[in-house]
Amino acid sequence: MPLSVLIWLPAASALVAALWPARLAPRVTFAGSLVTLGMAVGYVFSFDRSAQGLQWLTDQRWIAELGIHYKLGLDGLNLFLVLVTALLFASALLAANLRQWERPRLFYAMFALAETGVLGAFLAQDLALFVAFFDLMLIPFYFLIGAWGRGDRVRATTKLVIYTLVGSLFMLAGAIATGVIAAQGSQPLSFAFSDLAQVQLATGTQYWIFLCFALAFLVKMPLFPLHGWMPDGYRAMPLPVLAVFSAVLSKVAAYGFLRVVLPLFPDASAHFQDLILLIALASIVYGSVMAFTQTDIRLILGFSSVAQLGFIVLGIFSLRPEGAQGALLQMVNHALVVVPLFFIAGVLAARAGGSEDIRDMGGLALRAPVLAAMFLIVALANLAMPGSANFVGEFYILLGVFQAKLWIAVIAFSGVVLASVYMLRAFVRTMHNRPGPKAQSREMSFADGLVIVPLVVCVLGLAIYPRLPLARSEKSVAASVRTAQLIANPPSGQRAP
Amino acid sequence: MAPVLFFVASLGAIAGAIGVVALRNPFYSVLALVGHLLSLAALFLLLRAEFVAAAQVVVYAGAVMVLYVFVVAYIGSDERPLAGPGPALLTAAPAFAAALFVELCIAMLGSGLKAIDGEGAPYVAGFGSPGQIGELFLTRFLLPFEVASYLLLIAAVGAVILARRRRGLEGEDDGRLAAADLFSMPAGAGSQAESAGLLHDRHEREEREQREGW
Amino acid sequence: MSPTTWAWLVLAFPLAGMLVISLGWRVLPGKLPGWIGTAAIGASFVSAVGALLALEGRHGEHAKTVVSTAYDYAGTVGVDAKLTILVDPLSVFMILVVTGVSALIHLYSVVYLWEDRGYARFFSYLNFFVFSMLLLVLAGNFFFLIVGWAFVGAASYLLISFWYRRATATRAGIKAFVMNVIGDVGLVLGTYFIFKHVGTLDFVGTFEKAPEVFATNDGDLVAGCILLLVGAFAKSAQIPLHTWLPDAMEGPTPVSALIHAATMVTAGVYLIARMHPLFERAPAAADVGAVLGCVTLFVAATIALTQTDLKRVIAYSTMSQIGYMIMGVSAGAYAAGLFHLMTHAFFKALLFMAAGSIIAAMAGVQSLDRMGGFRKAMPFTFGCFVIGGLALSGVPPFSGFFSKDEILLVVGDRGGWHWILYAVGYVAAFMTAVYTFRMIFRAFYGDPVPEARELEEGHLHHAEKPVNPMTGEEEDTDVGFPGPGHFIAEREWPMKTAMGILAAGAALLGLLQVPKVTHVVDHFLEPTFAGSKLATHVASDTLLTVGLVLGAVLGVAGIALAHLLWVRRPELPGRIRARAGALYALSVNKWYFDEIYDAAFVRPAQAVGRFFSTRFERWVVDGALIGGPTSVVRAGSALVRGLQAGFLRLYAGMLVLGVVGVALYFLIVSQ
Amino acid sequence: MTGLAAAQAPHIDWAGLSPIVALVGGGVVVLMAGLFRATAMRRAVVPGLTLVTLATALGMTVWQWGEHKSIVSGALAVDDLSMFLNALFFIGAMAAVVLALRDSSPEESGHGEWHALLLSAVIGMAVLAGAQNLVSVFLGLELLSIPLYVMCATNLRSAPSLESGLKYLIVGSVGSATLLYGLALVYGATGATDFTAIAHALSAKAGLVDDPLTLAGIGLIAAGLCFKVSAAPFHQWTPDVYQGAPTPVTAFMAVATKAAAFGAFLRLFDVALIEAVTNWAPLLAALATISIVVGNVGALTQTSLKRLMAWSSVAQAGYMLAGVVVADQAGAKALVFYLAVYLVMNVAAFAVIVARERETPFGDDIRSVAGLGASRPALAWPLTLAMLSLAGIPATAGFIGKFTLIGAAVDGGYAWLGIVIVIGSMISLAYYLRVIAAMWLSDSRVAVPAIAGASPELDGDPPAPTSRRAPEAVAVAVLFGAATLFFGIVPSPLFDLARDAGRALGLL
Amino acid sequence: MAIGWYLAVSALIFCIGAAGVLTRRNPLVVLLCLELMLNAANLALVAFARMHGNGDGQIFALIVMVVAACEVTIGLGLIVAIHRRRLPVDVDEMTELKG
Repeated sequence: MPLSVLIWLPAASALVAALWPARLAPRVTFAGSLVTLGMAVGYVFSFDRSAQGLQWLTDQRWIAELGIHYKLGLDGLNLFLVLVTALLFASALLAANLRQWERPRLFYAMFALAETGVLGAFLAQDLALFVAFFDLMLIPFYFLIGAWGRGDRVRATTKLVIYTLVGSLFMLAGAIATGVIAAQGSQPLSFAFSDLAQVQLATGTQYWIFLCFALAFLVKMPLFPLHGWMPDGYRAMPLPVLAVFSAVLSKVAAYGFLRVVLPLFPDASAHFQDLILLIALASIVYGSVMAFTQTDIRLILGFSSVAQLGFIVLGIFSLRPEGAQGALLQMVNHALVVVPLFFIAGVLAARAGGSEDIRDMGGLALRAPVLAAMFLIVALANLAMPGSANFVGEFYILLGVFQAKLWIAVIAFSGVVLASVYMLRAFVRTMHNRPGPKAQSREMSFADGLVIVPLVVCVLGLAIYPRLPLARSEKSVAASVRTAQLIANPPSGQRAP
Repeated sequence: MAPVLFFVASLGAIAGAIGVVALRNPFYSVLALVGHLLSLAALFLLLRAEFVAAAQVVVYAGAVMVLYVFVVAYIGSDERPLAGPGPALLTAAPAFAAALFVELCIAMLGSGLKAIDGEGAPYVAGFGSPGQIGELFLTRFLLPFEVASYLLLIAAVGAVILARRRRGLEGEDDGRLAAADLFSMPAGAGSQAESAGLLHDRHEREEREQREGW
Repeated sequence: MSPTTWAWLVLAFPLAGMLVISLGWRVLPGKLPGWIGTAAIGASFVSAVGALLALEGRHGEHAKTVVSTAYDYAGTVGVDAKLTILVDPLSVFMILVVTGVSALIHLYSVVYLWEDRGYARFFSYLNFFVFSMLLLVLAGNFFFLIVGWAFVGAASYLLISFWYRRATATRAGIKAFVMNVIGDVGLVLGTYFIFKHVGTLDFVGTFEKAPEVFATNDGDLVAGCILLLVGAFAKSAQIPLHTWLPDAMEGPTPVSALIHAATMVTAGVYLIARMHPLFERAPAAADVGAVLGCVTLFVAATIALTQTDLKRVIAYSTMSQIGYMIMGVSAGAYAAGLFHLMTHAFFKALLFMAAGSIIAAMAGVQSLDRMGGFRKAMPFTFGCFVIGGLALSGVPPFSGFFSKDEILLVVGDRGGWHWILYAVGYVAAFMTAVYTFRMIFRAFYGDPVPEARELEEGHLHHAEKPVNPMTGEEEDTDVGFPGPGHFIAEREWPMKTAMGILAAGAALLGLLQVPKVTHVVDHFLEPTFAGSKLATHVASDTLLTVGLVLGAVLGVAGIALAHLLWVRRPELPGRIRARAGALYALSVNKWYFDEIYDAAFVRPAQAVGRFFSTRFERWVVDGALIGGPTSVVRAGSALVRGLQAGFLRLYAGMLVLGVVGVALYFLIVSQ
Repeated sequence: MTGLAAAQAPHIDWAGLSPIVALVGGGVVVLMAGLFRATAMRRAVVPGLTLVTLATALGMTVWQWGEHKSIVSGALAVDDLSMFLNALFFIGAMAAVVLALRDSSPEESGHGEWHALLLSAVIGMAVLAGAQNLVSVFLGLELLSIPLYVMCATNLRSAPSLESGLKYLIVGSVGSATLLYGLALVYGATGATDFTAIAHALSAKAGLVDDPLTLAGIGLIAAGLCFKVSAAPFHQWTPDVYQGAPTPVTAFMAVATKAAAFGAFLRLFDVALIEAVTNWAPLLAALATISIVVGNVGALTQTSLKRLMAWSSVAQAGYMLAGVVVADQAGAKALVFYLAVYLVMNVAAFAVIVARERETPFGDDIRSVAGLGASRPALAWPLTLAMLSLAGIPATAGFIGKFTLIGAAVDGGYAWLGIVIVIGSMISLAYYLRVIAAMWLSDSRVAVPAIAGASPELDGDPPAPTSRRAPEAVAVAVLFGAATLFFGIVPSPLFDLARDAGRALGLL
Repeated sequence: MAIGWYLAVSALIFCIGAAGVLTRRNPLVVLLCLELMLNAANLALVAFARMHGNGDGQIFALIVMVVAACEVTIGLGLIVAIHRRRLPVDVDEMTELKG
């Protein structure tokens, strides 16, 4: 099946949901996401791990005048990210199905459109197409947060969208410049990655374009100190939206580094390696420290994500295949872990009189051993407990960094320790100790379990066999970092792995 | 001879211009402009633009200024202070103009073009004559000529739209006409017919009938 | 069956036990979860014996080192992270100790925890722990060593926080977990240093390659080994990473016996022994280990002298004993260290079980100040405690005597500054005897406390209102707090059986390794340490004799001193306390480690956190980065709109000004 | 001396001139039709005739597509650029006619006159877009301006309308005078009024390109044209006039005037003055920067939608100037493409404003669109698309437009200008999103339990129930909104046309 | 006389006109000042026509006269309309549209 079907299926379900009677909208979009998930699983199973390059390539000239191709393809870099996206959207839509939403047609249509946007960004094999999807996926979230959020939602969503689009627009400029400048030689104008990779831009040009892209991606993740939109945004979002937003959108940005930045701007990547590593390191430390000072459980998870994404960026900018492999695996892991965490946070809040403050919780494990077990598993996974796939990810990330920049790896390990502090603090202060004033322990409902348990099973499954994605991404990741690696570590004097 | 004429004429033009700007009464300003235009016509003659000069006198000083005078008379000349309490920035306005003047002078006098320092191209008989102008208008500048004529038409139409009387807009000067109620049109919606006076008589009559008859 | 098959079975049983219990927690009736757990570990022990026999049946060079890979777990880009187990004498020795002691402790717990509302949960955790510990010792590469390492840490956390509604327990759990994570980090970093040069995570491959790529005291190797030591110290509660272990006594007593005495905390010893080919090429790192082990054994012994919490005294004793082992294996006394590990597992588990029995009789109270006179009420417990105490004090011919002295013998034999370690070791041995019998005399001698009297009359004391013994907070007996019932060894046969077997071991295991007579452990472990220069060295007979005599004398002298202080002249300790106030304060306050860490790490971290969340977030992240540009744009907006004041003349003026500017630009360009 | 007899009447290519001829004829007919007595006649027939005229002219334009000639003694160019721009004028004018169907301004001023003025303005634009001669430029500019001055004031009862007319007239005349003086200086420096002759003179005579006379002329011309495209700092009339003028007129003015002035910009600067490109390009780039900043910053806190659109148009003018600055085919192509896109999205937005002006008592205040998403999705979607497109969000035509503009800027060595465009877009998000938020986010309450807290009913009274619906405005909004989306996804047809138009100037 | 003199006069008149537009509040006078500016341009055009010896400038000047007349007509119409609406005939008091 062509990948276009995968991308546009959710959009089609959105269209149907928007036009059909309102009560069918939840079902239709959920069914759409399930089919999408099924297709994604199919792609994973029929993926040829021995083959180089893109599979299921779709390549059509979209806007010939601008050299923009409608080019989609799967390879090791995006295979599992696509799968996780499909999975998490399905589960978030399921979670959304369990509640009543005002104006359901618009809500579900936007939700499904968001899936199309994200899948498009992951599958795009053309720089302009990537940029387009990257910006576009934010628009549904604008509506989802602004219309169905809580508190000061309009302000929060405006801040979020503008802040993240600020980065994206710089990226747009950078992307256009990449294509245009690459075409100034003999080559015809084209934005396809494969064509752009043929041309090596001048280093000075690479530098500023790199900064544009980096800004976009760092804001989107977000990394310190560009996370200003995150606290307000996270507080305002409805939970299913927050879950996918936190899990998936940030990964698009990290993926962008691997797909776009490292192969196209290797000189700049090597040149700015230290800078980005320092930002990532600062994010790890800052996110971790913030996570253990917050009391809003959403913000604990939000700042934890900042730290985790710091690790991911750290791995990518080790400019070594180990680090990049770890980062890619960690993207999948973090996405898989953070969604059940948010849903559990929702379940907890429902037991603490609606408060999402951990000071109002406590002792919630008393009558809810299954809930506690689920929380415990994902919490341990999130703190990269060895034996979880998250650990494998972090192991490779830090191994890569270790080999590239020893001291950065050493400092980054403080993030590992702090992660255990803030995750256990969150777990203990919600599930353990004496109950808070409004807290009432109650086992999670079957419906909640339907959302959470499959995700936990996935987390466990990946923990048992993390090579599943690793083996499939090996070739693509190595190809993605190769040039930058050579520039950052000239072969002389350096030991090849 | 020519320099003397030039100085006289240009002094007249400048004085006229200053008069326009500086005189409080708009009526005097209009008169100053007439003087300015006539001086300018003299300069045009010095530059061997006979037809332009003639047009200047006839069209401008003759026709346009008359229009001005009528409007000034209509509106009245309750002159206000020259520069009112506007934004502070505006006190610097003359300075802007002065700066512009300096720049323009530098541009024109500092130009490397030799011809500016000369008295112009050698005179060719017929230069600036109505014949030459007419020929140009009918050949190379045919389109501008036609478009200009259309522009005049449109300007007339526009002026009519703006200046004609309609109900509700009037002051005390003419209430009767304002009562015109054209068919089922919304009150006071003007039309060309209305402005052309085609309907006035009938309406006046009808209205009078209404007022007097019942 | 090959040794590896047995070894896989060793791993499989506890895992299966855990899964069965945790998935069936709602349906398994009565004590079934406990029995399932015990049976799983028992089966695991049987398999371990099977592995032992299978291994013994193999002969030839390298025949004693067997590797088996289940599947490629996470290998990629040249990193061989496979699920591999390594079966050699060392790992078989460890699985035997672990499964054996664990089986007995499971048996003990079947009754001990019976009335606790978290019964099934307890056994699933316990089985999970055993599985993790076995994974740790069987791991054939660094990767799964780390996994097992962290798993035991997690299990330890879960069991410390088993009574999770006790804030003291959860706090202790977090502390233990975080300390252990620090250890994990050390282990991972150490692994990186080694992997960087050898290019493999596999133990066998690493040890083969190490001599080629590392010179002696190679910088990276020393760094790597010291970092491994960080891992070992965190897990084995050695200074400076020891503060979690006393707090870990918040967990149920069988947990203390199993995890925080017999097995997990000795993982550090195992690690150093396992890594001995590396440590021998990095003697600098090994010396660090030996010195810190020595410091720990001394400091912990001094602290144990003054503590009043029964379990904490034993915990500090554990620290001290592990200090001996660490010092031993770091100094090359591999077999001796591991032998001590085994004997310690027996007698320390025994001591904890006996302590558990007393605590049950006291209805949860752990303070020595409240105890006394239990000798008559609990004869069996008393007997077991004394046997354990004698073994711990190093009185011949109990097991501890032989194992401890063998360690000190090897250390002393190294000569040079190792003499200091040797001397400190004997000083601490004396103190060991003192604090051990302090416990015995204070708990079992003297006038019987009301609880003891009640027991003599046949009633087991029950608290009217359950309270947290540390804080005195009132509790209920639901999930998350200890259950209502208490069980003592005298009345329950499973407890009695377990303690009996352990007592026998504590008394007799020393005979496996009587100097000059038997060398069972030495010989069994010999293939593992065959390549070591240090292990093959034989100490002089003089030293041996001096050591044995000195050890026996000091043990007995310590007991005598304890008897004098706490039985014959009970007023003396008070006087000594008054005289040596500073020393007493140092000891009773545990050398102020907690306070120092609080001031050096916890408070600064909290202060930084507060600074970030209140100041930095507002001033920089929201202020400079968002507010800055926003206010610039707003100011621009105000300016632009201010100029848009509606005055036509102003507009014309701006236009003219613009023209002036444009013209000016062109005039400048034209020059 | 050439005698009159020797004068040859110039050849007139009626085919090439046909769109203008059609418009002139139509204008006169419409003017006459305005004399009909019957109201229905005036209300239906006059706009109908106007539409027919415009459609005819559009047909003629399409007929002349692909021609490349200079007609009426070289006064007017008939090439793909002028035809493309003509098409934009005609479409914009048709939209304005439809939007004005029930507007009060034609009623006030008379349908015949109003529509005749509109057609005259279109003629002026057509002349301007094709002008190849300084005289034609000036005349075309005046022919488009003078009717617009009047049309701004056609809401004769409304003081703001009159005020906007007078402001536009006076400031506009100052602008015209500036332009005229610049034209005079360029004529003085080169001795020619024909573009090709000017270009020839500039390249032939050494030093002329750097002569202060020439450059001062260029500067004044740039200022005059910038005034017409409402680039800062010559923009100040724009918000006031946009707000005061009747909304259909504003819509027309916003899209068509800008297109015409940019057409003149292209021909003057990229053909006649191309030799001096190194001198004027940095200045225009600077003006573009100022416009982008000032426009976007000015729009931020507006509550009047028309004012907001006005400020936005200032910023958009800045973006488009980039296409002139680079002075190559790619720039011309990008500019022309963006002009078309700009027409589409602006008409969609103004159509919604017109519709809401009639449906609610809030006029063009932002409150008039509050809650539109729930109450009138048919209006909310076009406005949303228009706003997203103006902001340059993907899948809208504005994205492609901005993409090409930035591409052209980077390609022409003005990468920094591309960055400025991008920064401007960021600022612009703040106000475009505010409009979208007003439509979609203002009156929804999320049906979650007490956790979320009932979000209070947002301010802004519900729109007064009114029968003054404007189906034709809705239709325009939907049509142009759909076009915004369509050209965002399938821009190729428009690109083909823009490419031909870009080629017409004969640039590199 | 050198052409430059004419040009200087033209520039002066242009700037006087501009200054008038910026200072006068009566729109009638402002219109007159606009006339001044256009006339100044005309003078320049005619002077340049003389300098180059071609008729284009004069043609241009004539066209400008037409345009000026049109502007005046419209301007006066507007002023009359404003007066009719009984709004003040003062550019400084027309500040309803702003911001």
